[in-house]
Amino acid sequence: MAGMLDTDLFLAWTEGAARAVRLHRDRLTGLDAAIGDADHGTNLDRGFTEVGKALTEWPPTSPAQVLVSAGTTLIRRVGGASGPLYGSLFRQLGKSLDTPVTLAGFAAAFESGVQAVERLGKAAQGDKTMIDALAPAARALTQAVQEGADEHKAFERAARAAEEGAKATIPLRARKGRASYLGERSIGHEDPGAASAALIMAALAEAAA
Amino acid sequence: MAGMLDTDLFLAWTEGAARAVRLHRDRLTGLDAAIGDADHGTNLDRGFTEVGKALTEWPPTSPAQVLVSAGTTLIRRVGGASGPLYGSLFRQLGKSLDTPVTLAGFAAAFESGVQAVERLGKAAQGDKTMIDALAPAARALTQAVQEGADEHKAFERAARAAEEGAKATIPLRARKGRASYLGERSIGHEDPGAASAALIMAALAEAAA
Amino acid sequence: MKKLINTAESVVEDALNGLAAAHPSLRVRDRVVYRAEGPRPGKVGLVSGGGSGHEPLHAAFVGPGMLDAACPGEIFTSPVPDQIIDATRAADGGAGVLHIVKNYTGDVLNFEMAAELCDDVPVASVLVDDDVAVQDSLYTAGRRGTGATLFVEKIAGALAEEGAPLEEVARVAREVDDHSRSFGVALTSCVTPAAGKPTFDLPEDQVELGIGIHGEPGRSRAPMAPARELAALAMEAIHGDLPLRDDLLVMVNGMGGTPLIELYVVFAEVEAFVRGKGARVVRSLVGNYVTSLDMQGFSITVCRLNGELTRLWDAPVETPGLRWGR
Amino acid sequence: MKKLINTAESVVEDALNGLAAAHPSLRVRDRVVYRAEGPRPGKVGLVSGGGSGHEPLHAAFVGPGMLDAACPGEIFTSPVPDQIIDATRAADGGAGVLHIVKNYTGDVLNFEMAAELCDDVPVASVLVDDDVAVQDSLYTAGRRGTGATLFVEKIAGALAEEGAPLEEVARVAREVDDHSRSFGVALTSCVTPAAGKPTFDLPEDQVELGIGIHGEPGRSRAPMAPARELAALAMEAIHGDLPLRDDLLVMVNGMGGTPLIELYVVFAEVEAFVRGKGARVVRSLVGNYVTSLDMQGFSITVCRLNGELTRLWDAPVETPGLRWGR
Ligand SMILES: Nc1ncnc2c1ncn2[C@@H]1O[C@H](COP(=O)(O)OP(=O)(O)O)[C@@H](O)[C@H]1O
Ligand SMILES: Nc1ncnc2c1ncn2[C@@H]1O[C@H](COP(=O)(O)OP(=O)(O)O)[C@@H](O)[C@H]1O
Ligand SMILES: [Mg+2]
Ligand SMILES: [Mg+2]
Ligand SMILES: [Mg+2]
Ligand SMILES: [Mg+2]
Repeated sequence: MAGMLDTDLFLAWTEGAARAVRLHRDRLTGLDAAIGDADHGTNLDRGFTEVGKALTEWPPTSPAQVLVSAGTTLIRRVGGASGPLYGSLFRQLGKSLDTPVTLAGFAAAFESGVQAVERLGKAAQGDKTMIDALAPAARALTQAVQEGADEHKAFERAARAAEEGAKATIPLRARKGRASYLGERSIGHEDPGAASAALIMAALAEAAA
Repeated sequence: MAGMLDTDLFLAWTEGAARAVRLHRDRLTGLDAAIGDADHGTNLDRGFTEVGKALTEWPPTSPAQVLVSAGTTLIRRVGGASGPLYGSLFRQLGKSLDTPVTLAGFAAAFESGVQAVERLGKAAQGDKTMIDALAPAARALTQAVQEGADEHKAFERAARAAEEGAKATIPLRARKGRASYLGERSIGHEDPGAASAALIMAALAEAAA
Repeated sequence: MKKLINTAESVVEDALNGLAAAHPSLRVRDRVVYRAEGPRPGKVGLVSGGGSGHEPLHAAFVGPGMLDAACPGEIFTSPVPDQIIDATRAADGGAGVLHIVKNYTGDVLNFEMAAELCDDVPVASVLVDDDVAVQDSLYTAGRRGTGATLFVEKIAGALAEEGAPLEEVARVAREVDDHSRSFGVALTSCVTPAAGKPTFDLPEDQVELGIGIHGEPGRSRAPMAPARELAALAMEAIHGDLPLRDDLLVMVNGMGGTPLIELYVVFAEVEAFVRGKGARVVRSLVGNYVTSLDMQGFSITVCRLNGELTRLWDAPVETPGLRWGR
Repeated sequence: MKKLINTAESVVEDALNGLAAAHPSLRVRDRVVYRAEGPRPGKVGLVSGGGSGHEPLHAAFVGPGMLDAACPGEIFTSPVPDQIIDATRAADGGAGVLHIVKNYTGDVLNFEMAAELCDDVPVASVLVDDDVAVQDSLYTAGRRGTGATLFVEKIAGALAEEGAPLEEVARVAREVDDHSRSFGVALTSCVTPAAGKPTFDLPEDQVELGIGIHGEPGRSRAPMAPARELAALAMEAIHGDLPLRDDLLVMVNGMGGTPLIELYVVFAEVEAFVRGKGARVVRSLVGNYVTSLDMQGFSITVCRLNGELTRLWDAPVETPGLRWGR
């Protein structure tokens, strides 16, 4: 049914995210080596691999279950800063979904997920964190819905906004997370969490394609 | 007086040995790095520098005093295997000299010094140690005396024998000292102690030149 | 880069097996390290944890006089809430539990989540943030917790052992943190098993100033210099933030790859520096205590002592990594 | 290579100043490290020494239950007789002195000379030669003394503390040496301050087998392998020489540049290997104890215990480098 987002779509999203993170693991770790502690790729790869296992072991029966389970698994298995942050994103997103899931409902839930990340990490856009990819993605999604876009288009636009947001972290000076310790030296490097957020949003667009 | 070996000659010898060891310090340490623990050049440089200081502080009045003092200083300041061994060489050499020192007397005393090293280190020629340079030097010296050579010639021949002896350690497998732990792997490298012995004998020839 | 491991994935697990096998006084289960004899009824429990790769911190500081449990995360990755919850429950002897948390976003978030989720145990939390290399905390995640973590664990552990209540143990832990400052210098980066290559490149003639303990780059670079100058540089940074006076506890800590003989060279300079400021080193530690895998370099941590802190520092401790005065 | 030193010439002196400043229990004079309180009348004195660069061995093992004095030579260079004579005189409490000498030509010669020159003190000498990597001792300087030196110093130190006479202390020291075997593996060479570059080059995919503790090359090379295989290789060499059975004391020793987490990974493998042979690890040490500056790698030392040796191992020891059971 067009406009309806079902369990399989979200399963495809988490699987796609796992594949993307695996494929880009060394690049993410490399970005983290430049301004952090060289573990972001390993962290997310471990996390999304565990998400895949959990979703196979306890097959979810609703989109909300997929996302809450993914978030819980990320919190339980990743550690570091990104574990609680991505975990909260997915959990809050899942918890905010009404059944059946409409595109507009998803966009609102996604906004709520991103806000949860902002609350937890006390970061705002421009602090050179994953927020710099997630917040523009949320806005793009909401706007696409308002403009009547279908899910393919809407997710595409969100993914593009995330990607642009990630690249836009390069000239920024980090003010949150480990990269903030570098002061001026954090300038000129892409934030690893923003980069992984862009990958995850691209996986959503691909899952709906 | 031709044929007479005086205090100045032996002072010149120790000074020349100190210069040679300083000049070749890194080469000696490099040889020791290959089959030992990379300290032979530093050890002897420290030792002969201290010899120079001791001989300046307590000016010797006889050849025997120069050599005994040099030997004692080497024992007191070098440590490692080469300290006691070179120290005993010089001490025994000094103690075995009659006054005035004739070339024949020196040759006999030098033999006795080398024997002291052999006794102490329980090494024989062919074990890939300083003995491989010192023993041939002693023999060459004695033979030169028997053949009526003057000190220039005699010391030249001793120096040449030491040099050849040192080079001849290259194909040998070490059986004494630290290099012996390498077994077959010690083959193909010049023994650092033999190399330093050749330098010291060359310094004697130069002092008499 | 060569590593003494089986696989990059199993290194924490394998090392914990080794830790358990080596120390009968410890018990290891589900990535938590406990005292084998369990919590002492009525004693406040001490729990700490953080990424692995900092050994002996924290796991080897579990034992009488120090921690009750430690939660080692993956290499340089904060532990997950499950570990912290397990550790907190097991460390509780009925008097509540103190979480000793190094101030990193990851550690803070995971410990907070854990504390929220085990609301059946009274939990107090102390943030360790001693690293003076992190300036203008308005524009950063705030000062990092580094070497002072050991001081906090030791001193709060001693007070807990005396039977003090949770708020008192938390109070002294915060006091130690308030009184402590650190600064670190790296001669080389470190190599994580997963990355297999140095986290950053450092030329032969440069040092990295103001490093943390995750192998992350520091604030700036400076030309390599003699030990005396590097020590003075670190001490000036500390002294500028917390003027050195009276009685000090000083740790010269190796980052993991620096020989002990060099740490003693640094300690001699630090001690002379302190004397030069009219203060005194009355207690000290020299060695590898809060490490960054195989990084070469050192950190200096200074704590201004008072009567109570000195008494608690001297109190008996019996852990694999720190042991005296039983 | 960067080193935390002032100058290559002053490193031993500077480090000894740091050692003295850090440990009020030690006194350092003329390159000899003593117990500050002096010899105990009637107790056999224990003196050891060797090249520097092996810290904590030997200087940090001076104290109750272990050494009375240590003579640190230059880096990797045996001490000179003067130091050993001073140490011997100062360690004598009237019951004579035991020299604990690692079997290297330099150590042997310098200790022999010293013993000869202080014939007013009854001196016994024990040669430590535990390194099974040195084979066919007819064609070598004989087996090197490596990790077992720590065992000898600890156990003989405990017996001396009990008031045993010189010949008894020497007897137990020889017994420990007889019961002990070691094998070392290097992942990298080390860099001496004087040379400033690695003593040998070791490709990224190779390890050096059967290394000693002077950064000298070993007997052979092998491809780099997982910790499990490297541990098995070392343990097979030991087992082939002294079959593992009954109760064992095992040390997994870091060469100075290896992170503790990796040593625990190795220890887990060693413990499993020992179990596989039907023997038991009943006592253990994991850490950097007998090092080669910044070398990466490990050595394993195994000692077959009996009742007496176990009791003496467990006896109190209170030194900067080893401390328990007071
Ligand atoms: N306070 C924060 N708010 C939002 N995102 C953050 C915050 N702190 C860190 N991050 C994100 O987390 C990423 C790092 O994740 P990771 O490397 O897995 O954890 P750690 O920093 O603990 O090693 C950063 O690149 C950044 O995007
Ligand atoms: N038993 C021995 N007899 C004679 N010479 C020896 C003996 N052992 C070692 N040497 C010599 O000593 C040299 C090494 O000296 P050095 O490097 O200063 O001492 P160390 O081996 O203690 O580091 C060797 O190259 C060898 O020539
Ligand atoms: Mg990271
Ligand atoms: Mg040598
Ligand atoms: Mg991390
Ligand atoms: Mg040497």
